[in-house]
Amino acid sequence: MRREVVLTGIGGQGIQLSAQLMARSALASGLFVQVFGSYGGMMRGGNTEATVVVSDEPVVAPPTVERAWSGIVMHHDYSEATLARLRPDSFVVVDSTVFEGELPQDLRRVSRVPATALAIEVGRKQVACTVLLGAFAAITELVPLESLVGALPAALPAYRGKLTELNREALEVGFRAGSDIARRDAVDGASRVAVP
Amino acid sequence: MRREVVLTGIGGQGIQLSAQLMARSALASGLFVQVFGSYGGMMRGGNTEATVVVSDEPVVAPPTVERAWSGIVMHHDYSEATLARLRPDSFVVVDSTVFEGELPQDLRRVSRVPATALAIEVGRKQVACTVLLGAFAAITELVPLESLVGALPAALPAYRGKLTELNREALEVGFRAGSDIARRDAVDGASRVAVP
Amino acid sequence: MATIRSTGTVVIDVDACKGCDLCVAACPVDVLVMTTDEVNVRGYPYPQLLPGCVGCKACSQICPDFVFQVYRFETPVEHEVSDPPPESSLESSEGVQ
Amino acid sequence: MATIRSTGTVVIDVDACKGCDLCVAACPVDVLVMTTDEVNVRGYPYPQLLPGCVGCKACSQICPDFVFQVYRFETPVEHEVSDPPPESSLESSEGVQ
Amino acid sequence: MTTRSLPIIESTSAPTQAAKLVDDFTPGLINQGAHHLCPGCGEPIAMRLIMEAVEELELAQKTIAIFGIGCYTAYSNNLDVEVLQALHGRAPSLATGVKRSLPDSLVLTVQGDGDMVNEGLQEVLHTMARGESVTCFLLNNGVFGETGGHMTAATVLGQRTKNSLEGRTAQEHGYPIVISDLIARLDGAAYVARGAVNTHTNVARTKKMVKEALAVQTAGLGGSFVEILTMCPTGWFVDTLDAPDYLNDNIEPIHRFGVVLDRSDDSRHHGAGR
Amino acid sequence: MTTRSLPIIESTSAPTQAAKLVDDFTPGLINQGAHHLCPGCGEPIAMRLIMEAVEELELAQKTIAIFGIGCYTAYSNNLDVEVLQALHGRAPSLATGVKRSLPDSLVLTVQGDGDMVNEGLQEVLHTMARGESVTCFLLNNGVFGETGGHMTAATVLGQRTKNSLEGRTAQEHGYPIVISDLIARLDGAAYVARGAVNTHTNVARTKKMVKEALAVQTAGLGGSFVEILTMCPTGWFVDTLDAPDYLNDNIEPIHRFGVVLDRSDDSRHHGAGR
Amino acid sequence: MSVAQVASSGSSASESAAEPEFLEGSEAIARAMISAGCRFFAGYPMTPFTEVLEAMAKHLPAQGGSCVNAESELEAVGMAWGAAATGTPAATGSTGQGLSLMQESLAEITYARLPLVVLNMARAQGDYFQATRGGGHGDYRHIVLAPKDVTEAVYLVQEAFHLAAIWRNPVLVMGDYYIAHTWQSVSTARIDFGPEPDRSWALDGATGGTGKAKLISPIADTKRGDDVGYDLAEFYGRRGAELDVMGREVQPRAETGFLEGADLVVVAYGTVAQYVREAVANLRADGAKVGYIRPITLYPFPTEVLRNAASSAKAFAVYENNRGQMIEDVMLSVMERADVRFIGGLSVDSSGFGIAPDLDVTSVRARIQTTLEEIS
Amino acid sequence: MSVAQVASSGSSASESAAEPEFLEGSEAIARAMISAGCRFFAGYPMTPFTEVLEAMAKHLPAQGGSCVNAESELEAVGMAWGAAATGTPAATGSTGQGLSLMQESLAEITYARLPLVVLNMARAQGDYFQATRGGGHGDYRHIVLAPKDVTEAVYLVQEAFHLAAIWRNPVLVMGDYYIAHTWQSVSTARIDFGPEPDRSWALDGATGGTGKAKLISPIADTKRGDDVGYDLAEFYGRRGAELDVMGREVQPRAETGFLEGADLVVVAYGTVAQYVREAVANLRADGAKVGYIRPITLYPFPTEVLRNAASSAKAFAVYENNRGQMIEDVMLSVMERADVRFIGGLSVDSSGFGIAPDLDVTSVRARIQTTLEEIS
Ligand SMILES: Cc1ncc(C[n+]2csc(CCOP(=O)(O)OP(=O)(O)O)c2C)c(N)n1
Ligand SMILES: Cc1ncc(C[n+]2csc(CCOP(=O)(O)OP(=O)(O)O)c2C)c(N)n1
Ligand code: SF4
Ligand code: SF4
Ligand code: SF4
Ligand code: SF4
Ligand code: SF4
Ligand code: SF4
Ligand SMILES: [Mg+2]
Ligand SMILES: [Mg+2]
Repeated sequence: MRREVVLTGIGGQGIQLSAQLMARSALASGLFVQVFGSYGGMMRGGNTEATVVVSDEPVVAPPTVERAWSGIVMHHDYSEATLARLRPDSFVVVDSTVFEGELPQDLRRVSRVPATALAIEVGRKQVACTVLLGAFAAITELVPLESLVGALPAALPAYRGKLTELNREALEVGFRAGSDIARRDAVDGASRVAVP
Repeated sequence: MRREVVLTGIGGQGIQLSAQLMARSALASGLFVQVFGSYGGMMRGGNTEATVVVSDEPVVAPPTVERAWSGIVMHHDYSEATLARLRPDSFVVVDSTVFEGELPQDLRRVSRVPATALAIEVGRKQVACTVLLGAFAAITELVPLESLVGALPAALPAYRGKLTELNREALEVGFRAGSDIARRDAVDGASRVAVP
Repeated sequence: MATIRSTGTVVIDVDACKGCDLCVAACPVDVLVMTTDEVNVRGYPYPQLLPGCVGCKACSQICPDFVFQVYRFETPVEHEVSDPPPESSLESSEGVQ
Repeated sequence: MATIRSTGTVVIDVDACKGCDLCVAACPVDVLVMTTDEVNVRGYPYPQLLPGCVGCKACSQICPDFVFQVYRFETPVEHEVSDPPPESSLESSEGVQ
Repeated sequence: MTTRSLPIIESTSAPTQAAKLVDDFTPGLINQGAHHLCPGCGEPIAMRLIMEAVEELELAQKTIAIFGIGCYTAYSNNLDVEVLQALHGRAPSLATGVKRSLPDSLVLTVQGDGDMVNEGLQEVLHTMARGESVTCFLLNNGVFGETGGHMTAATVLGQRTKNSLEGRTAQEHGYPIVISDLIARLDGAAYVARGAVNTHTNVARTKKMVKEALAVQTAGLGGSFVEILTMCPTGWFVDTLDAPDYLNDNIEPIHRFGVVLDRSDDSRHHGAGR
Repeated sequence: MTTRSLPIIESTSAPTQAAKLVDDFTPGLINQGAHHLCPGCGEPIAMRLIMEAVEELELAQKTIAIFGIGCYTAYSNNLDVEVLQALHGRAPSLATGVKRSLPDSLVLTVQGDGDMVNEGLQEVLHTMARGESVTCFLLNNGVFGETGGHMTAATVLGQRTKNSLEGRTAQEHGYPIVISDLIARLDGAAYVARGAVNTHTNVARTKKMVKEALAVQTAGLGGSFVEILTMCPTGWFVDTLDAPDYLNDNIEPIHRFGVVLDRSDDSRHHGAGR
Repeated sequence: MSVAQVASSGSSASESAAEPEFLEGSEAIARAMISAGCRFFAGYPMTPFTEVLEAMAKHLPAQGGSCVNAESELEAVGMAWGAAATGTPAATGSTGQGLSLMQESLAEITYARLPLVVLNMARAQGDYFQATRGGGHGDYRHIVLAPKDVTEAVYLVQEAFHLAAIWRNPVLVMGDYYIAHTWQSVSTARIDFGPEPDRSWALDGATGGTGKAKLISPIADTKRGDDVGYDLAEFYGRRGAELDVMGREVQPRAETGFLEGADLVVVAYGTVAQYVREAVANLRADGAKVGYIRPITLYPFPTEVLRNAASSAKAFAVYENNRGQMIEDVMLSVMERADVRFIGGLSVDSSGFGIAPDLDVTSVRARIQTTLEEIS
Repeated sequence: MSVAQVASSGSSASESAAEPEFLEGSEAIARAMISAGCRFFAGYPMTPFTEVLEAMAKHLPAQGGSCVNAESELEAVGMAWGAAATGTPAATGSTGQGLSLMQESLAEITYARLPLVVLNMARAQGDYFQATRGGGHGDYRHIVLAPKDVTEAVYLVQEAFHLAAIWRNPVLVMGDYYIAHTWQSVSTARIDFGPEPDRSWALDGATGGTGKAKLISPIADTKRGDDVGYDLAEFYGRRGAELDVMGREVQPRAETGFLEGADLVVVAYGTVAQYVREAVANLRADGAKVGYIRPITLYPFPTEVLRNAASSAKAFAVYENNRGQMIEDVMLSVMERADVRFIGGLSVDSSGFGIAPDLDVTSVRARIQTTLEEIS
C-alpha cells in the first residue's frame, strides 16, 4: 500500500499543519511516512504546497511525486502545478468557499467542502485546511479522526498552544461535513475511495 | 646597448625615487626604459627594490631581470635576492654608512660612498639614495648629472615639492663623491665601467 | 427614524481586502463595519459602509491593500435610518472589534 | 663647575633607535640629546644621556622602539659639570630640536 | 459586533451624486495595488505615503528608488517610478553610485530593519556620515518579516519573535540599536526623523517627514533619513487589529516618534559629491 | 642644537651603582621589541601600554588578542599572549566566537581606524550593541597607514592624506565618524574611552582606561572599548617630532580625550552571551 | 541496483541505538550536528538555511553550546572562525548570496588551518563551482559532501565534523530546500568515526606569558620572535602541500546503480540524483541499457568511478539543476573515452527556491530517453 | 615567434595619435580606462589595486567623472553597481580578499545584466578559478582578459569597456603587482572599437509616472504590473541563454610562439607568460622543440588554439603561479591527445605580493628543460 497526497493553497490557510497531522496520524498507525513542504516564496500569502507519502514499507522516494493518489485543494492560486500531479483516477477535496479554478477533467471524484466558511464559524479562518483535512479523513478513511486530533500537540509549535482547541474543533467540523458527503456519495452510488 | 640596474634598500631611503630619476634621465637622452619597483610589504621600513632597464631599442623584457649590469645597494637587509641578480662581471655602488652585509665575490668593482652620512650633511637622511645615484652617475656615466637634476620635478610628487632642492644638492654631493672615486680608480688603473 | 448626513463616501474594492480591520479602527465616525457572514474571493471578511461618511481619507490612508476610493460630495447626502447614530464614534469604533 | 645629581639613569639600545626624537621631547628634565654627527646601524641619529636623569620613565613609555631601560638609583649619583644645568627643562627641551 | 442596524451603503462604484475624488485606491505612482503581503502589514501603507510624497513634490520623473530585500521588495514590481533592485543591505551604496552619476536625480532607498540595521548597517552609516545627498527610508517592523519573523538588531527588549519566543532579553540576545538616534550623531546627516503608519494621523505626520527629507535632498544639504515604524502582525504574534497599539506600547517607547535631527536651516551644511 | 656642553653619560649597560629597574626595554608580554613600523609611529606605544595593562592585571594566561589588518598587524608576531589573526575589519566577530566558546578568557581586539571604522564598522557596532563581553581597542591615526596614508572614515576635516592632498573637505570626501561617541550611544556598551599616546602623560592616562576596560570585561558588564589616538607621521606629512602636537591641535578637537561612557557602576547592566 | 564504493547512510542509521524520530530535514541536520559534537553555531536567516539555524538555536544551548543569531553572514562566519580557533567544533552556513559573502573568510579560514563545517543549503545547484573550486581568493579547497536525502544528510553532516577535525580544514555540506523541508523518520544519534585528533593547537589563553604564546593566522602558525616577520612563502608552501595531501587522501565516493552493461551513464548529485535514480530504474525496467553514478564527495571528485564506467559505456549524460558545472569534472574524469552530454538545466519556481518545476521523474526520464536514442 | 590569433597590443598603441608617455602601469591603466569612457570608479585601497585607485582619483574628476574612495570593497562594488545602472561606464576592482568580498555583488550584477569593468590586481595567480568560474553563487560568467604587460593592459582595459557594453556583462581584467609597478612608455589614447551599443535600458528617472517605469534587478528586467510577481524561471532562463551566447560568441584569443614542430607546449598567462616566453625563446635558440601558448582571454578559454597544438605536440606543460588551476582548462582542451603536466607552483615573497622569487627565466627554463627530458 502506498498513498500519495498533495496539498495546495496559499500561505495562512494551514496547508503545512494539515500535512503534518496526516503524517503523524499515519505514523501513529504504524505506517511509514515522508512529507515534503514547500512554502514562503518572496513574500507572505504566496504558494504553499505539501506532498505526503504514506506507505506500509519504508519510503524511498524523491520529495515530490508526480502521480498522486489524491489532493487537498484550498485555493486556485498556484494550484495548477499541484493539480497536474494528480493521477487520472485520483480524487480531491476542495475548499468550495474560495476555490474558483478549473479542476482536471479526469478525476475520479471531487468533494466540495465549504472549509473557509466552516472555519470562520469555528472562529478562525486560518483553520480552514484543518477543516478540509477532517473531511478528507472522513471520506478516505486514510487516517482516523482520533489520531488526527492526537497529533495536534506535536504538530503545533509550543508557542501556538492555544490553537490546539480551535484545530480540534475544525477537524471535527470537517469530519462531520466529510461524513455527510461520504454518506451522500454512498447513496448516490459513487465509487468509494477509502484505503482498501 | 642594454643596461640593467638593480637597486635595493629599505623603505624610506629613496630607492624608488632614484630609479625614477635614472629612468627619466635616460629617456631624456632618447633611450628606451623600463622600470619595475617593488616596495612596501606588510609594513613600513620593509624591503624596497627597483629594476631599471635602459636600452637603445624598445624594451621587451619581463619586469625583473636576473642578470643585471650593475647595482645600487643602500642596505644589507633584504639585499640578498637582489645581489644574486648581479652578473659576475657587474659592479655596485654601496652606501658605506650603513651597509654591513656581504657582497658577491665576483663583482668587477665595488664603490663605497658614505651616502647616508652625506645625506645627513645635506640635511635629510632620506635623500641618501639620491646621493648614491649621483655617485653612480659620476662613476658609470650612464646618465649625466644635469639630466638627473632635470628629472627631479617630474619624479617628485607635487606635494613633495620642497624636496626638489634637497635632492638636487644630494645628487651634486654624490656626484662629487663619485667623481673622486672615479678619478682615484682611474689612477689605480681599475677598469672603467662607463657606458661604452 | 432619523436622518444621517454623509458628506463623503467610499468605493470599496471588496475582493482586494484582506480583512485586517485597520480601516474600521481608523474611521473617525465609525461608519465601516466588517462583514460577519460573508467573505470575499480570498476568504476574508471585508468592510461595508454605513451612512455618515465624512470623506476624511482615514480608511484609504491606513488600508494596506488599497481597498478604498474616497469621494467628497458637493452637496451632502441624507440617509433615512431607523436608529440614531452612536454617540461617540471612538467608543463605537472600538465596539466593532 | 657645578654638580648635577641623577636619581635615575637609562640604558639606551642605540641600534634599536629610529631617531624620532620623541624621547627628547618627553624627558621632563631635558637630559636626552640626539647625536648630531653619528648614526646607528640603521643610519639614524640616536639619543644620549646627560646628567640629571630622574628615572621618570617618560622616555621609555613614549619610545616607539623600546630603546630604553630605566633605573632608579638607591642613592643619587652626583656628576661634576662645567656648565650649570639649564633653568627650565621645558624651554631647553624645545631648544634641542 | 455592532448592534446597530444601519443600512449598508452601496459602495461598489463611484457615487452618482456630484462628488470629488479625494483619494484613489492607489496613488498615481503605484501601478498595481494588489500584493501578497500579509493582512494588516504596515509596509504597503509606508510605500503608499512615500509614493504620494514623490508625486506631490512632482519628482516622479527624476526618481530612482533602490530597494533592499525584505517583504517590501515585492513592491519593486508595483511602482511607477524607476527601480533599481539591490542586494540585502547594500541599497545605500548603490544609491551613492546612482547619485554621483545623476546628480540631479532624486535617489531614495527602501530598506527594512533587517536589511539596514543588520546586514547593511555599515552601508547606511557610511552613506549618511559621508553626507551623500540621498534619502534612505527604513521600514522598521522589528523583525525579519520575510524569513518568518526573526529578531533583528532593532528589535526592542521584551519583544517576542521567532528566535526570541519568550521575548528578547539583553543577556541572551543583546541590546537593540536605536538607529535613527545613531544616524543623527553623524555629521553628514542633515535630516533624520521617525514616523509610523499605525494610525492615519501618524501616516499624515510621517508623510510630512518624508517630504521634508526629500526636500533636503533636492537642496543638496546632505543625507536625509526617515524611519517608518510599520506593523508586522505576522512576526509579532498579534492580531492585525492589535498591531497598531502594540507598536505604540512596545516599540515607540524605544524608537520614539519625531524629528531627531534637522539641519535644513543650516545653509553651511552640505552633502558630499560633486 | 643644544649649546650646553654637559658630559654624555655612558648608557650602554646597566648601571654599576645600586639601582632598581623600573622600566624595561619592552614589557614582559612583548617577545620582540624591534619592528618595522616607522620612526615616531604611535602604534608600538599603544601596543606596549595594552600589554602592560594585561600584565599588571595578571591576565596574560587568559588572554586571546585578535588582530585586524593595518601596520599594527606586524605586532601579532611579537606578543607573548595568544594571538588570533583576523581579516581586515572582522576582528570583533572573531572575538565574539572566542568569547562564547571560552567565557572565562580575556578577549581583546586590536584594530586601526581603517580596519574598524571603514571595513568593519558594522562588526564593531553590532558587537558593542549586543553587549558582548569583549574589549575592542582602536588605534586611531586617521589614515590607512599600511596602504600608504589614505583617508579613512575617521580622518578629521582639513587633514591632508594621500587622497585628500589639500586636506579633507566635507564636500569632496564626506564627514568623519566620531566612533567612540557613536559607540557610547549603544546600549550594550558598558565602557567607552578615548586616550592618546602623543605624550607620556597621555600614555599613563590611557593605560588607566585600558585597565578599566579590561576590568569591565572581567566583570561581564558588557562591551568595553578604548580608542587610542596614535601618531602616523608618515601618513600625516609631518615630522616625527611635530606629530604629537599635530594630534593635539588637529585631531583631539574632534576626537576628544576622556571617558565617554562608563556603566561600570551599574550592576544591572550586563553583557550578552551565556 | 547496487550502492557502491562506501558505507552509505543506511548502515549508519542502524549503527546508532537511538530510535528514529519523525523530523524535518533541517531539524535532523541540526540534531546530527549536535550529536557530532558541534558546540558553536552562528548564522543569519536565509531560506532554506533559516530552518537549520532555528533548530540549532532551539537545541544547542541545552547541550552547553552557543548558537548566535549573527547580524549578518559576514559576522556569522567570523564568529564561527573565532570559535573554531578555540578548538570548539563549530559550524555555520547559509544559502546563495550568504555563502558568497562568506568566501573571503572561508578562504582564509582554510589557510589558517581551522576545522569548520559549512552548510550550503542551496537553491538549485548553481554553487558547484564555488563549492568545489573555492569562490574566494587564492588556492584552497574544501572537502565537499553532497547528500541525496535527509537520512544521508544526517550521516554526512556528522562525518563532516570528523573530516574537518582530521584535516583541520573546512568541510562543506551541500543541502537544499528539498532536504531542509522533507520530513522523514531518522535517527540522529552520534555516529562513531574513530578517535578524534588532538586539538592542542587550539587557543585557550594558557600559553600567554610563556615566551611561546600560540598564534593562529592565515599567514603563519608560529610567532617567529624575530623582527623579520612571517615567512609567507614557507607557510603557503607548507599549507599548499597539506591541501595536496588532503585532495589525494580523502576517499572519493559515489553511489552507482545499474552500471553493468550500461551504454549510457547518467551523473547527478544531491536531491536531483534521486529523480535520476528513479528515472533510470524505470528505464532499466523497460530494458534500456542505462545506469547512474551519484558523486557523494564533490571534492575530491570520484574520478576513478567515472573513469571505470567509461571503459564500457558509450556516453555519459550529466543532469544538474544549473547551466552545467559538474560536467567539467565529469569530462576531466571521462576525457574522450566516452561522449559527455549535458541534459540538465536550471529549473526554479517563482520563489527561486522551493520546487524545481522540471524536476520530476517523467521529464528526467524523457531527457535520458532522448539521449539514449541519440547515442544508439 | 609569431603573435597569433588577434591584434595584439602593439597594433593598438600605433592606432592612437597620442605620444607615448612614461607611466607606471597603474597610472597607465587608469588613464586608459578614462580614455575608454569610464566616468565612475570606486575602490578601497589594497596593494596593488591602491595604485590604480589613486590614479583614478587624480584624473577622473577633471573629466567630469566621479571617483569615490569607498569605505570598503562591499561598498565600492555597490557604488559601481549603482553607477552602472545609470548607463555610466563604470569600473571597480580590488585584490585578493577584496575581490572575494565582492563576489556576491558581482554575481548579481551579472544577473542584472549590467556592464561593469572589474580589475583584479592580483597577488600571484590564485584567483583563476574565481575569475573564470565565478566565485559567487549561481551560474554566471564574466569575460576575463589577462594582459601580459602594461602595454597590453592599456589595450585590454579599453576593450573591456567595449565588451562590457556590448554584452551588458561584467568584464574582469587580471592585473598584478608587476603590471601595476612597471613603468613603460605607452600611449593611453582612446582606441576605437566601433560603435557603442545603445544604453536605452539605463535608469535616469525619466520613465517615472509613465506607467512603464524601468526596472533593473537581478531577478527581472521589466515590472509585470500584476500581482503575481516576477517570473524567475523565465528570467533566469533568458539570462542563462544570453550567457551561453556570450560564451560562444566572444572571440577567444591567445598569443602563440614557436609552435611549429614543438614537442612540448608551455601554457601560461599574464606576467608569468613573459618569463615563459623568454625561457622558451632561449631553449629554441638552443634547438629544443618547445613552443608556448599564452591565453589572453581566460574566459572564453582559447580551447581551439590548444586543441590544434595538441594534434602535433607530445605534451603540454602548464606554468601558473599557484597550485594549478588553469591546468583544468588546458586538460579540458587537450583531453588525452597529449600529456598535460603542471610545472608551476605558488611563489610569493614575504609580503605576499611583490616579487615572486621563483619567477625568473633561468628557473622557468630549468623546469621546462626537465619536462622536455621527461617526455623524450
Ligand atoms: C545576503 C542575504 N542574506 C539573507 C537573506 C534572506 N533575507 C531575505 S529578506 C530578509 C530579512 C528582511 O528583513 P527586513 O529588511 O526587516 O524586511 P521585512 O521582511 O521585515 O519587511 C532576509 C534575512 C538575503 N536575501 N540575502
Ligand atoms: C579586505 C581588505 N581590504 C583591503 C586591505 C588592504 N589594507 C591593509 S591594511 C589597510 C588599512 C589599515 O588601516 P588601519 O586599520 O587604520 O591601520 P594603520 O595601517 O593605519 O595602522 C588596508 C586598506 C586588506 N588587507 N583587506
Ligand atoms: S473616508 Fe473617513 S469617514 Fe469615510 S469611511 Fe473612510 S474613514 Fe470613515
Ligand atoms: S484596512 Fe483594507 S484590507 Fe484591512 S479590512 Fe479594511 S479594507 Fe480590508
Ligand atoms: S627616565 Fe625620565 S629623566 Fe631619565 S632620561 Fe628618561 S625621561 Fe629623562
Ligand atoms: S623615542 Fe626611541 S626611537 Fe625615538 S629617538 Fe628616542 S630612542 Fe630613538
Ligand atoms: S511578515 Fe510582516 S512585514 Fe512581512 S508581509 Fe507579513 S506583516 Fe508584512
Ligand atoms: S605608516 Fe603610520 S601607522 Fe604605519 S608604521 Fe608608519 S607611522 Fe606607523
Ligand atoms: Mg523588518
Ligand atoms: Mg589607521
